[in-house]
Amino acid sequence: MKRVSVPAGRLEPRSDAYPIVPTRGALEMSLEDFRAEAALWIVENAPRSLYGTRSGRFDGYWGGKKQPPVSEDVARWLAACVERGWTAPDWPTELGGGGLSRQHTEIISEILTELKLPPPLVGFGLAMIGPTLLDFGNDAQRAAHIPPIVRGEVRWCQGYSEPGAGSDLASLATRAVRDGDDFVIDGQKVWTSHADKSDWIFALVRTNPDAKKQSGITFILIDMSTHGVSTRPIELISGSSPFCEVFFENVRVPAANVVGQVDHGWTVAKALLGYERSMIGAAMGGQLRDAEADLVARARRALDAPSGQLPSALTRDEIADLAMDEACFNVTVQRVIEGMKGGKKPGSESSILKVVGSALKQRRFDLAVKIAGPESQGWEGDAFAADDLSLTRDWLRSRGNTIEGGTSEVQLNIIAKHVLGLP
Amino acid sequence: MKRVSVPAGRLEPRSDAYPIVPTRGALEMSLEDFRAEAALWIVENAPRSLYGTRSGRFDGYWGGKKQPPVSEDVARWLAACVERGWTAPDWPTELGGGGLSRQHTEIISEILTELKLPPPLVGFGLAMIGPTLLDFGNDAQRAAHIPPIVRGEVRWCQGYSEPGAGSDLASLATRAVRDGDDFVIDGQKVWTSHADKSDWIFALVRTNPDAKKQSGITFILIDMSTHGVSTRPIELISGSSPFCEVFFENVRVPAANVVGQVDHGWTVAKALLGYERSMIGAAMGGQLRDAEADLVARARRALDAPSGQLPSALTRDEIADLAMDEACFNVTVQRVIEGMKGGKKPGSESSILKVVGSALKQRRFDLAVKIAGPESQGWEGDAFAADDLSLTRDWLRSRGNTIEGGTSEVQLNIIAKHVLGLP
Amino acid sequence: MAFSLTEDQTQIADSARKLVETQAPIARLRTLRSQPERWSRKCWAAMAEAGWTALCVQERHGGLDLGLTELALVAEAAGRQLAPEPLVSSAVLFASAVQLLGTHAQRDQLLASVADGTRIGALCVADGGRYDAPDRGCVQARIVDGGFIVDGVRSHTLDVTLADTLIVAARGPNGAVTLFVVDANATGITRTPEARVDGRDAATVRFDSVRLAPADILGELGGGLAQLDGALDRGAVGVAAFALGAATRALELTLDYVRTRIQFGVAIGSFQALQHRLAYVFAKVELARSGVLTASRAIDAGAADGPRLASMAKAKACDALELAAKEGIQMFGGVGMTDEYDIGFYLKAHRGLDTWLGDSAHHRARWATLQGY
Amino acid sequence: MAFSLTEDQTQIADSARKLVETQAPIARLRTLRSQPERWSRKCWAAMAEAGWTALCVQERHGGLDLGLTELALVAEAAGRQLAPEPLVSSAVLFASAVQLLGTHAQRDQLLASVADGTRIGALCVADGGRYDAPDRGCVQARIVDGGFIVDGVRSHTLDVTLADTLIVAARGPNGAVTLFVVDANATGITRTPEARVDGRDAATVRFDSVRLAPADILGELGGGLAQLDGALDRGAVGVAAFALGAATRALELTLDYVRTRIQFGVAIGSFQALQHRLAYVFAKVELARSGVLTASRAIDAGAADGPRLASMAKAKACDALELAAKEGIQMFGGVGMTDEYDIGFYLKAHRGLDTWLGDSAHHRARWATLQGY
Repeated sequence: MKRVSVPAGRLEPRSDAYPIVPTRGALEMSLEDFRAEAALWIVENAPRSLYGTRSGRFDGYWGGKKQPPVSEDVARWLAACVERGWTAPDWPTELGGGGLSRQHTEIISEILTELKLPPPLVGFGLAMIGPTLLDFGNDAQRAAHIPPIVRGEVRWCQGYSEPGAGSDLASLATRAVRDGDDFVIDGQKVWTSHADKSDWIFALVRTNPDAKKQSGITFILIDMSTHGVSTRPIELISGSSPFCEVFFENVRVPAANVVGQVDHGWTVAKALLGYERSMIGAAMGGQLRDAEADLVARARRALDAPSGQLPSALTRDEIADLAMDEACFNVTVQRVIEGMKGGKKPGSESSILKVVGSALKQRRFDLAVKIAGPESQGWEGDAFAADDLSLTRDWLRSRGNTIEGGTSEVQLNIIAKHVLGLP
Repeated sequence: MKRVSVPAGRLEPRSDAYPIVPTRGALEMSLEDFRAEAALWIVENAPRSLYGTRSGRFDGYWGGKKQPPVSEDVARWLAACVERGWTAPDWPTELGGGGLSRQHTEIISEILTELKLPPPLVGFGLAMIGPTLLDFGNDAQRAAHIPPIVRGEVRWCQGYSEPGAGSDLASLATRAVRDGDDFVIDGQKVWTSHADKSDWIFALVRTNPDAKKQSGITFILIDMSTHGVSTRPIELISGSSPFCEVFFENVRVPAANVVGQVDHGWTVAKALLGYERSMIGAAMGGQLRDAEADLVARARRALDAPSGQLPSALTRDEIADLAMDEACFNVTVQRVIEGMKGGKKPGSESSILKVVGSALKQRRFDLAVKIAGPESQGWEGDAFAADDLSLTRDWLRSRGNTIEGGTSEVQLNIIAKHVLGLP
Repeated sequence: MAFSLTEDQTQIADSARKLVETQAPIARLRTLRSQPERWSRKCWAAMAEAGWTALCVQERHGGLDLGLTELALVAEAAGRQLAPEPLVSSAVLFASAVQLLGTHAQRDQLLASVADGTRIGALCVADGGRYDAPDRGCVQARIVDGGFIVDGVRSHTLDVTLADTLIVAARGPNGAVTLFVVDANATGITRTPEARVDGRDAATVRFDSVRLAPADILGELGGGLAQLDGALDRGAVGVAAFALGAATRALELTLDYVRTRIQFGVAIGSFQALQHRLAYVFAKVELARSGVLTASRAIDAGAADGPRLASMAKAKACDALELAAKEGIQMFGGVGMTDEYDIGFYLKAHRGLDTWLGDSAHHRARWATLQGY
Repeated sequence: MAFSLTEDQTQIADSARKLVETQAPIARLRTLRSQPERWSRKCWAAMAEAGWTALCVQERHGGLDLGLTELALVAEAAGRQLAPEPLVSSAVLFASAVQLLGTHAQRDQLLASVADGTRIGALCVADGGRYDAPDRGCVQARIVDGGFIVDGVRSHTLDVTLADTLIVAARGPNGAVTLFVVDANATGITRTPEARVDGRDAATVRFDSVRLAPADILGELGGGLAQLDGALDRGAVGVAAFALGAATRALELTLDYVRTRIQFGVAIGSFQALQHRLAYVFAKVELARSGVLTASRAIDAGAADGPRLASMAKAKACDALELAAKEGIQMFGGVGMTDEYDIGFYLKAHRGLDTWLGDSAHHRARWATLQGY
């Protein structure tokens, strides 16, 4: 990653105000000039308390009516960015975006990462339904939904999977029956992340039960406060989770909330799944970092070997093998990112990211619990170190990595058919 | 295994002749009396030079016109057993067998194993086509073929697989067209073991090209000296092999040589495949013995560690893991044998023998070459130890174990469908 | 060696399975995990009533004097439903240790009540639950007034919370380890229950100036932990049998699920990739079954290779369970990850079973040592 | 670090592949294996003509002064068809050793001819070909009359039969190892060719009172084998690239076969179990590709983690080749076992590539050491 080129000594926020550089000129500047200017603006506006608080890609404020910002500084940082259109820098200015290019957006994101600053706003609104509405929504829908997303006023969740429709998403059965200007919706969604904290849900519903599979599905926007919508959190084998079930009982939704055409929601859904995949793939790399150091530290504790060569050749071998695979994987992620930089389609190597990344994560935790031995058996309480307790949970949770976001089996099918050209 | 109970001091053959005990009474004796008597007869009649020469299950004289016995003692041993009907102890006496039961046959076999004596005669005649003719042949066929088999005069080979019909045997294409009292046969077989050393071949041919798959196949006996039959040995990646291709060009075979009904040979073929499978399964156990000792010895050489704990914890771990799996496998083989002893059908555990046994053999040799390192790279000549040269060949040859006799993939299909009841 | 079951053995296995299915179905775990007592005394009484606790005890002490072969059958049944009762701890590890090392007096005093299930015995010998490096000296014994004073803490000790009697290992001033039989309620002993991933009973046991007499010594003074090897081998086979039952059941649950779960218009069990993986799980389970069968028979026969085969059974059965549970969760898909389905319990159980008495890598190393390489 | 190829690099890769496909197709191996010379001088000349031998040599010695990144591209192309020419031995190992350790005189004398392909150089440094334990003292040097007399035997030495110049390691009377540059045809050197499973050129090299001068020393007197580490790292990346090419091609051959082989009325490539396994092979090959890409660039950039990444590339590329070759043979089925089909060559090649310069386990251990654990 390119280092932020700001004048030395200017990486710390100054207490005196710095005049806001008008964004309008950004498209005329060179990218390098933009980088310097953006960095200055960020340094001036990001509250000092937020520096260094970002660790993962999804750190940040998720917005919405149900979960206020955790601190005043978070709210202030959001407000500053909203003001400048930088919660969605490359969305149209008339909808509250920054009117910049993908490259400008990337530069802003690089600066934030460099400074370990959280983005002002994250979530499915910005990452999924926003782009979808920009591509497929009508003017009224954009005007109604994009500005609240950009301002962090509405939090969205995704209603795709159903108990009977997992890998085979197109077999979904939640029914929407037309009644005057409304659709009446009955059914159930599952694996809806943060449904209990969201204000709106974008959902796939079956509008034509006679049509085959993909046809007859409609993409619709539903206000979660509508009568008949309820949610129930899902408990996992690793403990509580962000996942929920969402139930629709006789829920009336205006037909105007249909995105795209009735019965032709699959096209919209597929495009949106594309946004989701790229999010998961890119996130996978980050989650693997530091696995080697963590495993070596664990092994040193478990084997009473604070320094030098680990006394277990087996453990050494397994850690090194995993570390090599992870290093190769991280390079593969970089190859994919690099390959897509010129706006090109990702190369065939991108198809392996999900299946390899999730398997590596499982291997990491499998190896960690093996090394930790009896210390990996904790569930809660103080007989086990906090670090070991989270290991147990993380280990269990990692079994889900090869299932969620497209099972490994589905991914392998895709690689075989679409990359390897098998019949 | 029960020890042979013969009087002490009688395990060595005596030079003076011992009167032959008439076989006829065997069925009236107790099995224990039979064991003692059979042991005495064997000790009297087996030439001294053959003791200790048996190492594997298929050691022994294969008979036929093309390969004479390797020694006079082998011929003498065969003649003695033929005389007594003990080349096929449980076949009918009128066809040259011994007229005994399976249990008697097992006792004879146990005594031979105990004394490390080779059986007087082995091969596909006794193991496959003989039983098939006894079950499915007509009187004329039995009279014509069984006695020469029993006497070791004719060696048989098996013409099943074809270049286009491997796992999918029923897709075979070798054609047999009726012409008067004959069939005229054209086509090619492959993977025919010892075809170049055999006198007759039992083959599957397609008599009805319009019928679907299994129907339209006929089981027929072909004299290899017939005009138009030719063979070509197959060279494997591990070097020369007993396998051959067999070509049929306008080969005239009397219709009287059809076993069972024309177009209904599949039933006969399947029964015969059953005999083959049980042969391969049982043989698998023996081939795995001593793997651990061999690997440890190799590791000691490679690591310069003549005694004590091996300095490579990795190698120790891998050998121990393999040794455990092999021990469990050998017990599984025993479970299967034990389970079938009462004449019962083999239990579900028998389904795994082929797939597990072949994989273990591969693991054994994979581990051996890994341990041997550069010493495993020899092909011929004296830069490598003879033992290491055979390792290289055995290692390459072991790749075929998961292919021949039903690929592992076919075996796994069978386990999934017929044992696990999957759809 | 005969591996097929005798009629008596078949009957033991059948009735054990029935007992577990009716009295100890896996659904219990959901209730038990939120209760102070992590296993059911009622269920334990039923097991004792059925003779499970008496299987490995000699007749003269009220036992059935059968053997590990029979014990393995009931442990396998218990493992199918992950019954958390202290069968292996009390009826195998404790009973065997007392039987193999105890004086006449100790056996007379302890075994009858172990056999009828009224006494729960458990081991407290491995620091931090690490049987692969069992003693780091966390519990020490001083000699005072012709007796002993024991101090220290031993964490991650299984099945001790509800135990009546413990076997404790303590390191003396000369570095040698001595085993003691200790009343679990003796003055100075505190047991702090731990919350484990498998929900089983475990505790950190603290010894504060616990006074013991020479008569409490089990085996030799300073005789070391190796004295327990015979008991631990038997325990390993017990754990292996339990894991084998769990693996078998996890595979069954998965097979049932993939036969009925429809995606893309067909049962997912019709997909060849899943079929081959399930066939492979089946093969691993059957190999592990062979391992348990041969290890239990070898130890019952007093064969020299008993210890080695016990290590094999432990490693192979736990490995089979791990694979069966992981493949199970994967094939259940999303619901396999939810607490609502049972398949996750089997993976959690594996964690505890694998580490108990030494993990698979430990037992492979032990096998190699016993084989002289 | 940029992993996508520049235009120049793309062109190098394309023309290398074309050269190999036209001049060095795998079918050659069938002829070469029965001939006294195990590789083709004509083909070598073509490779030299195309600049392959000059890639890693500095411009002042007539080289192209590119780097491992470019060398890896041509080695990958060569690996696709298992071309047995001594590219890695001469153009990487020998060239790098001379470049990194040689005096001005040695470089002036040796490198130009290595760069134009007229001189074949090779290493003769590891006893029995064991780079994981490279010196057991099979070759010894005595100091006599201000010079050296070398005696001993070194077996399993790759690419030496047709070599012109060798780098030999010899252990002195004080136990320290010195490297020498030696004329392969010097008096007292006998090279007895070996017949290897991969058909490549190798020999047992015998030294009978071979006389060497102080000027023949490469690096420091008694400087040890570690002096070669830089060259060996480069060689490891070369071997890795070759193995990567072989793995890629083995997968392609298999894909072609399963797409067209019909059984049960369908192409066997339509069976899901095979599809998933092939997708897994593809993933392993792509990960290995990332390994080679990053290792070659790191060494070219002089990065501190070059050695570690070289070990990674070697281990991962060889592992990928092993898997691709084994799965290939299995999916070809019976014909995969016949000498008539090419897929078997890839498994045989793996045997040689894996052991050369240390096998995967060795490189994993080296990685751990370099990472400080």
